[in-house]
Amino acid sequence: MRTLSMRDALNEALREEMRNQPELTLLGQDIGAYGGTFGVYKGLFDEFGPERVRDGPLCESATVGFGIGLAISGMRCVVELEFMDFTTVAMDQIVNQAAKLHYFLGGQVTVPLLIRTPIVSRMGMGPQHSQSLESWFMHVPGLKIAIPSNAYDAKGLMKTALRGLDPVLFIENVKLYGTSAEVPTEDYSIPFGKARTLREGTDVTVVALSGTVPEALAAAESAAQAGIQVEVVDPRTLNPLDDAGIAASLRKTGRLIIVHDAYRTCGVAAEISQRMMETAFDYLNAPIMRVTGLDVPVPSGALYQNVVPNRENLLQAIQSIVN
Amino acid sequence: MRTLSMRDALNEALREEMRNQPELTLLGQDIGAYGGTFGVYKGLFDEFGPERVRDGPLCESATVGFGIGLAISGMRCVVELEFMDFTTVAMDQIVNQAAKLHYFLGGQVTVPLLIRTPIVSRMGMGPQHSQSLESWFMHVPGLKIAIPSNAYDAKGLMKTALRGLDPVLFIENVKLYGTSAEVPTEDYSIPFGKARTLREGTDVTVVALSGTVPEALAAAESAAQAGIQVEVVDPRTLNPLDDAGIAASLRKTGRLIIVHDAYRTCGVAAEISQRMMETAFDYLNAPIMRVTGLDVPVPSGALYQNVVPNRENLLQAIQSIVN
Amino acid sequence: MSAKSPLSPEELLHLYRKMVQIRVFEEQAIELFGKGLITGTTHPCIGQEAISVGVCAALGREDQVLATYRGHGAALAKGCSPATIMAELLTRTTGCCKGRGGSMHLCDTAQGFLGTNAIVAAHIPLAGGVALSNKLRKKPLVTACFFGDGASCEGEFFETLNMAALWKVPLIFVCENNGYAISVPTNLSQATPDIADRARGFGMTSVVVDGNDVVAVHLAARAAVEEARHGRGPIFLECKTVRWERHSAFSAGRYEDPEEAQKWKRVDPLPRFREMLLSSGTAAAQLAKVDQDCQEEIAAAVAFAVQSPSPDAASLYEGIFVE
Amino acid sequence: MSAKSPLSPEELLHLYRKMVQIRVFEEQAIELFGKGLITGTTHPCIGQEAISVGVCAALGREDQVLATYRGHGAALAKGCSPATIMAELLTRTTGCCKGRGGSMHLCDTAQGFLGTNAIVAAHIPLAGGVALSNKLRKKPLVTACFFGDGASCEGEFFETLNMAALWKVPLIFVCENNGYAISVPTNLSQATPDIADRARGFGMTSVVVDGNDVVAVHLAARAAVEEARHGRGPIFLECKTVRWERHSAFSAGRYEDPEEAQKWKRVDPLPRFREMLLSSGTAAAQLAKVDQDCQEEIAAAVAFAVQSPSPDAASLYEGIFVE
Ligand SMILES: Cc1ncc(C[n+]2csc(CCOP(=O)(O)OP(=O)(O)O)c2C)c(N)n1
Ligand SMILES: Cc1ncc(C[n+]2csc(CCOP(=O)(O)OP(=O)(O)O)c2C)c(N)n1
Ligand SMILES: [Mg+2]
Ligand SMILES: [Mg+2]
Repeated sequence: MRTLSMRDALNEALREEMRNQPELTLLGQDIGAYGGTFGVYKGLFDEFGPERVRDGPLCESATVGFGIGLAISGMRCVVELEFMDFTTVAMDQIVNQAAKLHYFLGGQVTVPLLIRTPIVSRMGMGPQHSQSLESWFMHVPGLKIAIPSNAYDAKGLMKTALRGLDPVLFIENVKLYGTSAEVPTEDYSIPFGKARTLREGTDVTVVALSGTVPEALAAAESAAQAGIQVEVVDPRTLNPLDDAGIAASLRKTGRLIIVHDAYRTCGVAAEISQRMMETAFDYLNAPIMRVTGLDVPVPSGALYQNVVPNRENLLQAIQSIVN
Repeated sequence: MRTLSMRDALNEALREEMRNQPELTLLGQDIGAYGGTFGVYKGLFDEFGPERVRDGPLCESATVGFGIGLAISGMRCVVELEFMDFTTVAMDQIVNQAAKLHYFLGGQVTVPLLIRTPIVSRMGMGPQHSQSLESWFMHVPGLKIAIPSNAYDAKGLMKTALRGLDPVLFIENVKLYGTSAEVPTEDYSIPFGKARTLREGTDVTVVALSGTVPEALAAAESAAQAGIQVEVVDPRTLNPLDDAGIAASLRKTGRLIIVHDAYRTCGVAAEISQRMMETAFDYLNAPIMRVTGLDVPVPSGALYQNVVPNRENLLQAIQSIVN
Repeated sequence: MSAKSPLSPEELLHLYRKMVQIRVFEEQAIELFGKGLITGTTHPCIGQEAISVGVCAALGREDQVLATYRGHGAALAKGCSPATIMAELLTRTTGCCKGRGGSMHLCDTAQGFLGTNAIVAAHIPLAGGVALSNKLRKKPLVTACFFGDGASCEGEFFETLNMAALWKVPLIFVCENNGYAISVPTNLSQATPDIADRARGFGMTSVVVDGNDVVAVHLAARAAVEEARHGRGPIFLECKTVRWERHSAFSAGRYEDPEEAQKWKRVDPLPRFREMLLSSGTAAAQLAKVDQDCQEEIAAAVAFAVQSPSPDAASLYEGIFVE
Repeated sequence: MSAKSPLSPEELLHLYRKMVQIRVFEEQAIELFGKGLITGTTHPCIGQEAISVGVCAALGREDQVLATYRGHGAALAKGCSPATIMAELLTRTTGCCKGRGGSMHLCDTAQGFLGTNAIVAAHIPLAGGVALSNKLRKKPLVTACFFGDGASCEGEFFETLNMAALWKVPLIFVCENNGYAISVPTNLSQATPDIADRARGFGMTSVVVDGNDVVAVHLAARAAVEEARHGRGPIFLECKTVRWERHSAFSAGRYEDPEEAQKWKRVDPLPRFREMLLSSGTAAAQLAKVDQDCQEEIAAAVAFAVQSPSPDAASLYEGIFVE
């Protein structure tokens, strides 16, 4: 089968749905001729033109608001927010409007809006350009959240998102854009709410999100050399979250480590851990551990490497939990 | 000792510090002659005038930004955001500016900004006027967070906040404004990071936040009649959080329930639970439970009563955890 | 109204009927709030009826309207049924939003009424997106967006002015300048008297009109709709009016002075229009008949609402997502 | 510059020196970025030096400046030391922000340089607050705030225009209109050519100036500072310029056409000013001496930066809070 980078897989998903859905419109900044800050939109402007691949002024809040307006009018819209840190300037539109309108207007409108936003946690771009804020959005009911870690999942989840009627936050770690995976040429989609086991193991389950998945796989590989069999599970979506899938792995291994780039406190790891305690307490052979970004504003420069988890500290955690 | 309502206690703390600190300035909307949406500023405008009790245009983001500007200039500022739901329109200023400037500018500026914001979770004002969003701010390093449940704590924490040099988010559930407690006339302050045991017990610890504290105390009272001794602990501040204090109570009782009005998923309960698992796993006689707001957009009207926890479902949880 | 009136007797009577309908509706809403039948809050638009009536009478049924929490009048003016709107105020399952939205969240897509919003200014970009959808799909529809003087200080308002002007969307900005945002008078929120000036800075046609003269509003709106429908929009319409004696049935607004609280009555658009109709030859009996009809219609709406069931807790989890 | 020049030879030479200093600094920064010594990103202000130099030369040392991520020039123009700024770009402990801020977060309070920001427009309300603090404390200081054409579409920009005009704060808005926000040209982000028009809508004095003519900028700034210092501010200064060939050293911006990428060179303010100085009688040797001095100064700054230590991981938790 052919391989595609995650960037190209996302591009293909968008392109195919742009062809299938004449009213699908892309809004954002730098998404036109420029092809998107990280190149995900490459070629779409040339194929679909400035009406549908619509560059606009720098105003994230109203851009999301316009996207919602298109969506409640029966069109479908994709908005790009260039760094996840900038969700802060559109927060009300995302969590109080997009997430809730369908519910509180009694189902009269639907909001088929997809908000794409990259996490740039591993580039040293500093305190306002490095954050992984997924737990904020998981906290608020009404938003579906996809957070794929590879090209195959990214395309399949994007397809589902672009065919459904609910608002979706689509989170992409830029470090993954260049990574490749086999992607079928035939059409496929991946349902939300199904975790994927990327590596099977019996001794400990590592649930890894987004940019930490490659680190988790590398740590699992090292652990195997030390005789520890690590199961690596990628939830792929956070809302809905595949509690049952994670619990099944935990029941098998009896140990759980959750890893993400986001700040530790009130991050997604705490939520997954608590859900597991609520459903699989008797299977826990050890306290659930988390390996996460530190609770510090991320400094600019190379020091980011000490802020986000890596294969080494993950391996340490694996070794400590099995002992 | 005299008793004061939480509203009056907060008012007194502000008034005293306004008298002590000639450069302390209040910004917001409806804080002037009107006295604040929920009356906390009553009389301050008359005493300190429109320069220092400054009503302004309806633009929360720039209002917080101006407050930061005053703070980094060496003044001190209090900004009111009328409902906690409106933090969404000032999110960037709160989490990317106020919380981080001191750190990333290498300590050159300090941000003595206090942001007051009421939670209105128990009035039926609907999906955009009912949210308890404290976990968002606990997720982001750099903000101190006070969330008092009574007049005494409110005044003492406000004093500490108004004398320190760090940005503080001060969260007040409006249902508590009318509740009274003994408040000394002498000056006092309460350090951040110290939980308060509001009721002692041996069978189960209930950690309750803000508006749920009265419910927890009522449930504890009922439980006592059924022979269950509940210890009720109020963390009072979320950053810093008194892990040690909560853990001490848990080690004593072996059981923990955490209760808050906020949405369940990725709420503060999950974080407290995970910290306890990390530090006191061997003391857990039962999985840690949480009794929280439901993961639904809060509908308008009386149905909010079914969304937030109350003494009855808390009592049920207490009974179930001890069995 | 002389023989030269540009409006026919039927048109004039329609304006009158809608204004009376709204007035009676609001009076009833206040009464129901006083009786505790409306939980939360409600914001009457008494004294401002001429604006929504004058504007909506210039729109067709498929044209769209978005408005604020002070939006009962806009809903009725756009053709929504008083019964389902009243039922919504009482959060009954028969309400236009199934009782979830309440007074601040009304919607009836069949009437082109796309919703009211409780976050000040948040609906303005939504309206921009709706208007953009009309343009992209080449539908000859016009969108009108109502908002207050307070909203005109929020960032999203300006962001939308800019985008709307840039993309020339068929949108009419209707600013209901009633002189107050809760307690903050416009002289404390803006440097210049006319909000319309700000719109001009974006190169937009911008008109100031007496918002208490329904005919003047209507004629200005007609002209604006004509422009917008032919691709010469957006248009800005500032309607000067005077706020009713309180901000909401729940909070007072600024008027400490009982005199000032009565100010709106001196310029009340309803008796003024009635005078005008009578003096231009409309029979008093005809107006009395309208008054009577409206009283009956609203009484029936109240009866319908009061007799309708409230949603039950089991419904809370329904409809968060479409699928 | 004829004999009638309003500027003395010393003043002219000062302007020249600062422009050359910035130019050489930026050329070195680009080189260091290319060598991998700057992690993350860096945004040169090459071609725009006349603006920061012209404005800052009109300010005193205690007057304050806030700027954007494209802020090296503003920092140097305000008197910050090239060595500590360069060390900051390289995130060294000797940097002005101890190496935490990096290229996008510079600050030197001793020079009245209150910081650059990586969230577009977020610093504008901060500057408003700083200016308000001057007014409240009756300090005769003026604050200048630099920002781009892109920033002038963000809500916070307008919110600050409104508040600044309302409260008449001594603030100078300096819009560096370089025609692009990353890849989006101004004709795709605003309906009218002059951003200055928008400020006029708030009743503010608003001036358009050739931003590539340092003398023109300086004279306009002098007049603005004079007005603002005497309580007749705020003032808006739109400086038209042309962006350097890329958005940042990390991303390209729009220019696919190599011709367009060179456009800035045809209007480059530096040779233009040099020409002017020469033709008005300044000796070539004098200018060459300045060039030479700047080369040496920046070379020393680079050496200082490169030899300075990087912060270590142990420092990460330091200074999140003051106390
Ligand atoms: C973002 C936001 N800030 C504050 C509020 C609280 N609030 C509700 S209505 C209102 C006043 C709005 O004034 P205006 O826009 O003039 O409308 P009016 O009430 O006069 O019709 C305020 C401050 C809110 N709902 N949303
Ligand atoms: C709120 C926000 N949105 C987007 C960005 C990404 N971004 C960084 S610079 C920039 C362009 C800003 O253009 P302009 O204000 O004209 O300044 P210039 O870069 O031209 O100096 C953008 C979109 C950001 N940093 N912050
Ligand atoms: Mg108003
Ligand atoms: Mg620019």
